[in-house]
Amino acid sequence: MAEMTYLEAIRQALWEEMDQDDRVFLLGEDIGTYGGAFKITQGFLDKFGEDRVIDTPLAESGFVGAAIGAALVGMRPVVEMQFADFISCAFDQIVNMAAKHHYRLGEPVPMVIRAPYGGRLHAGPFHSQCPEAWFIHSPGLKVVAPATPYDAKGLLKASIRDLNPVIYCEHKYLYRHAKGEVPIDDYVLPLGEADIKREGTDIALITYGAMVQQALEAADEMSQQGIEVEVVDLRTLCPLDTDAILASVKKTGKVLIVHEAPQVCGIGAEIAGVIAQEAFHYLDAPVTRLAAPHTPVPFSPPLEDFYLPNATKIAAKLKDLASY
Amino acid sequence: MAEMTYLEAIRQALWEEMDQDDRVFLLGEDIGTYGGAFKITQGFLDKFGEDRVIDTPLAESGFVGAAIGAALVGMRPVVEMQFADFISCAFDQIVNMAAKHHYRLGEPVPMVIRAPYGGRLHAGPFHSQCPEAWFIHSPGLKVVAPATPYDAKGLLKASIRDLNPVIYCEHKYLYRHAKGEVPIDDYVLPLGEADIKREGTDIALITYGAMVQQALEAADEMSQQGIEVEVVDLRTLCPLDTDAILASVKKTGKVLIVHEAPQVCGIGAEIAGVIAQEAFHYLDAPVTRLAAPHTPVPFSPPLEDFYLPNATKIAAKLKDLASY
Amino acid sequence: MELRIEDLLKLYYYLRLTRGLEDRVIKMYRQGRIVGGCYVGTGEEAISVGSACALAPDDVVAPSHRGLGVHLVKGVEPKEYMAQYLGRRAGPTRGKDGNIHFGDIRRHIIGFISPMADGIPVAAGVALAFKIRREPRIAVAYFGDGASSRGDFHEGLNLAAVLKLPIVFICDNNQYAYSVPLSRQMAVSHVADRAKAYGFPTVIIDGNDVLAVYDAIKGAATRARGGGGPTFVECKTMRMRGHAEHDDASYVPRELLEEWRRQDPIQRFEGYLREREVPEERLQAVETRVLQEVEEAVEFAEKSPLPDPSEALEGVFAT
Amino acid sequence: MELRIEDLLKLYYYLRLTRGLEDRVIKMYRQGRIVGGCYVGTGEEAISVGSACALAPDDVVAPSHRGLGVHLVKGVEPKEYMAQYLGRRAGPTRGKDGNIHFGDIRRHIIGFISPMADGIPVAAGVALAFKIRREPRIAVAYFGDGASSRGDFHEGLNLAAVLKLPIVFICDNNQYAYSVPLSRQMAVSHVADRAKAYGFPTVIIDGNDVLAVYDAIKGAATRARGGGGPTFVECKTMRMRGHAEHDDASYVPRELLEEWRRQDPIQRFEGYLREREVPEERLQAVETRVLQEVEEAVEFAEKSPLPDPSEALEGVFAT
Ligand SMILES: Cc1ncc(C[n+]2csc(CCOP(=O)(O)OP(=O)(O)O)c2C)c(N)n1
Ligand SMILES: Cc1ncc(C[n+]2csc(CCOP(=O)(O)OP(=O)(O)O)c2C)c(N)n1
Ligand SMILES: [Mg+2]
Ligand SMILES: [Mg+2]
Repeated sequence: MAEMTYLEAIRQALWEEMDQDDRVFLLGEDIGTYGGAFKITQGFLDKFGEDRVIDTPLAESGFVGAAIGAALVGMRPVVEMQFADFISCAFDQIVNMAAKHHYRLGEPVPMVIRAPYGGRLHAGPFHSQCPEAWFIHSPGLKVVAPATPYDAKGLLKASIRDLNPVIYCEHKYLYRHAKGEVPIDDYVLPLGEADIKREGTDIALITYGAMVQQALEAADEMSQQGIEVEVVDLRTLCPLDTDAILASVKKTGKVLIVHEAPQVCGIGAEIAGVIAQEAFHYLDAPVTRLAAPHTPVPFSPPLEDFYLPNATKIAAKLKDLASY
Repeated sequence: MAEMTYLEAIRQALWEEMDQDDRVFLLGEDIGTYGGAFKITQGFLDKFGEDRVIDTPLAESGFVGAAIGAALVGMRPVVEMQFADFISCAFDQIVNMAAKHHYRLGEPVPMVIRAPYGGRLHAGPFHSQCPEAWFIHSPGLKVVAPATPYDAKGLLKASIRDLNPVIYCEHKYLYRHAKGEVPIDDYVLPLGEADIKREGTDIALITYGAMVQQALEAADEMSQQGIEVEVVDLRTLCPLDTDAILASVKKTGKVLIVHEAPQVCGIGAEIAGVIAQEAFHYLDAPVTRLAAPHTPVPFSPPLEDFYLPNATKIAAKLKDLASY
Repeated sequence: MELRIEDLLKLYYYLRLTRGLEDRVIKMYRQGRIVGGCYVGTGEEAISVGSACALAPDDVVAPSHRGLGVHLVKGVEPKEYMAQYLGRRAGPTRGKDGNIHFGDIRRHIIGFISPMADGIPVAAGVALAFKIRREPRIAVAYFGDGASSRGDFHEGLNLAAVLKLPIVFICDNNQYAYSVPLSRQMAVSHVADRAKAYGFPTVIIDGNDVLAVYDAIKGAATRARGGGGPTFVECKTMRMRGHAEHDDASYVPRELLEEWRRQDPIQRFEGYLREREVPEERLQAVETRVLQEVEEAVEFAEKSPLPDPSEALEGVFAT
Repeated sequence: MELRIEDLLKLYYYLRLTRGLEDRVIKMYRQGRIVGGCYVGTGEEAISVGSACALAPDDVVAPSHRGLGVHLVKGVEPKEYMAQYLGRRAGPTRGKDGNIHFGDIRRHIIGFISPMADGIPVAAGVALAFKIRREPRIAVAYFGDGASSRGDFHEGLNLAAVLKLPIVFICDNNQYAYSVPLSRQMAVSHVADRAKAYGFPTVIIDGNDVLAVYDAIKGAATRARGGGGPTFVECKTMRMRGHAEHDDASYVPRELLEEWRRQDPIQRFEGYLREREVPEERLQAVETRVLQEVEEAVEFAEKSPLPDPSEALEGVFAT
């Protein structure tokens, strides 16, 4: 075990997988000499060479397509989007070529697209987006979104070893703001399993990514008032661990779903739908969602602060639910 | 009034808007001489000329981008996607350039993208998709999806006159399978208003597009068993008419949400979320969804029939709800 | 390069088989016996057959929707093709996808999908894998004139150029993209003019001359295999039917079609075979074999079961 | 074409103003006084200023992230720019977007957005509108060498070519795309080699010579306005700083920078002005004016209010 940042955990997972599996290689912009916009791949070029750490031209659709082709003939490409926002430029290749391939032809497309996503860095509408729901709604893709260094490493390894195209959403704010104990050696966390980050009896709080920290903060605050909130970290968004969600809701009878992506048609909507169908009789209060409003991500700090859910806003919702 | 097909209604709306507003012009593949893959624009080239009916090169991102530019300087472009499936190729221009523009700069981008979508024609994974949820989750876009010729005409006119980028989802199956009375002259239906296609007291059935016909059939069947189903046709998916949804749910106490797009993170999820939050106390049964499974749209008839919701499957769900 | 009689007969067989199967599918389309739309490459068979025959068995191809010949040369059987067109479980997609949208990576074929040009970067990725693994294999991407307008064409060709990948780009320039003639698709005369933007060799050949295609691709493949990087081969041809069978192509000038009909690649090749004095009975034998295989394929497909409805749920994820 | 002294001084003013504002923003970035990243066009000012000055007032521009000079010539005020960089309500996006991501269609500027090359098809659409309406106006799209690898470059240029639109494409080739040098971005020597694929004229000019830029764009604009269609102008220059201010650009060879530093466009133009015997006090006056405007802008911006939090909810839809 060693204490490390979320960024370092991702870096380690990549490094180890490349080290032990020749099929793993990297494609992306500025990932070679420069080591990546966030320095995740610093040192990789020297260690693994030009063949396996490929600085591509500025062409997301092109290099995602190339990753698909390489995956089809036995490689394990890991693509870095410089920012998740640019994943839109490769949307067609992802949802039409990669996502549908196994269903149509029975051939696996084992590849990972790393998507540095999310806000709180005052980076504006084009460097802060949360793209996960688009891909959850596109059958054939897995979507992963870890919240801690430990999960980030174990889930990235699992994503690389998975036989399907995985959109690995790594939260930019967490890169340097999440620290934790991480095993130095090899371990894998299964895709599709949520993790209870805090046990509780009164309210189920379902979330993931950067909102887990905020949720835990809010839960601590509630605890001082005698309300025990159970924080369920989804970790994988597709496939969704509905068992874990339903278990927590059934146990607590109340639920708050939190995410940073826009509320309308976000993953929170799906979770609410599952709960309202499957756990209807266990509910003691309306299914409550807290997510971003229906706007692009604004740039200026007061606007972005207003836009993003955080511990304070979560606590307010929890209080409402507690006193319901 | 005249009886006409859904296809003819769309054609008329386009024709009339072009006739009365010089700013309206068309961009797309094979829309000129050929009159469009579905013959919506047949005769338009002769009437309106090459300047306003533009056969583009095969480049969706290019011509959607061009539509945005033209809209910014005062035109009212209407883009035809040959099939909605190819909208993925223009995804970045739509969600990054068009959707966010007014929020960022306060300048309107009045344009329409016509997206012939949906299944039941045995056209397989790349000619049957329902793209609406991707865009509902992208703040700044309006999303329209009419079910009848009357609505199709009135809503397309409204979409063209709207100041925002509108994704107008026209269902390919309805082109020739939906007929109805349509005013010959000019009329506009407001975006954002659902329409009660059938009044009922026992169950609210929320749907849109090609599923409206199926819903009405199922409702008729239920009526024979004394169950009165209220069929709410959303017509516009963004902005969503939550008032109409909630009113119907509050009136009936039970709800079935039906759509053809995949269930996970579809618009039905959002509707379920809204109901489970806002109408919780009015619910006498779990919020129920019926939508496509989590797969691409399969080609072969038995597979596609299994995949798509239809009147029979709807009736089965309604029976479950009725006896709940 | 003079081919041996056996090689010539192989080309001839695949030309005839491609034409035979597609003619048959057209007929069945008219009779309402197939599912969905009907896309054929009538008159363009020399490109698919000539190029595929010039490749090594384990080279990987990404054919377009005009490329049935490529599939056949790579080993796809007429029965599979017919079963696919009829939405049967025995088809290569088990009914999940239709018509020419199939592939099989074990037979070194990347499945075609509708969005035009998507296969180009994918094929580049295949070539990249070969380069990384230092395998002496190449990738081949096929696409139409219309497809070359898409961004993925640009991004794919450029990636291949910059990384100097072992790949051959084959443009089936049949003058039209659905109803749009070349002159409205681009402001240059040849698709190859576009490809000059990438810094590797381009050639323009007569796409209705199967031997010219064979030779050009053989050369380009050798170059790619030897580390020389990509080549762009534009094959001039003509789409002799509608975009698909629902389209009567009335927008195509009749004289243009007449002119090209005289250039039919199979007739031309037959002329050549006779010049080379290939015995008439060998040609006859090919015709007989093809007829029989087509009939068997139809019979097989029509007897073969449709998928069970619930198979719709299978196979979204690899496990 | 000999410019009058007044015109020369206009160029000089905008060059200095651009440099002055950006130098100031860099300083403020280091002091932690701005919000978000800091993108400048140091050493590339001749391209933005020279081109924008060659346009008619109502021509529409789509500047890139290196194009502050274009904005200024089009009438954006230093105060607005500073307010934008500080996330203030007085900025052109009212704090909704940051740094160089702004525009104003009333002043004929299409706002830049991050995905590289997205502005190219959009500018083509502007030109298309002018063509449809038969207005004697043109559109101008700016982009970098890296952006020219994207599909939208290909699709946009081709659309403009096929429809013969009144547009000028200006490539700011500063040799790098973030850390990627031109040689890894494309396998041709010039971005203009790419543009040959579209069938309209291309020219390559010295992007650090403001008069050369002015002349080339004047010519291309005249051609476009006269119905001659698009022109591609590649301006050779060098990115003299990091990609953004967080980047020390240690991957750029120092000698290369030294070589280009001797080609600084503002110093070169000052040399020319002195040759033309523009009185020293006129140059001095420009410097004084610029200094003052920059100071005023900073003062204005720092005093100007941030948006109210709830303004985050405003303006998603036009009504
Ligand atoms: C991205 C995309 N847009 C539109 C279509 C619809 N479409 C199918 S084929 C076709 C024309 C293709 O022309 P070309 O590439 O020349 O191939 P050809 O059919 O002539 O062989 C079009 C527009 C498509 N398949 N993909
Ligand atoms: C589609 C897309 N991918 C990646 C990025 C990240 N990015 C920002 S600027 C840049 C390099 C741009 O290079 P170039 O076009 O040459 O412009 P320059 O910055 O050199 O002026 C990259 C990769 C982006 N903005 N857009
Ligand atoms: Mg063609
Ligand atoms: Mg550059």
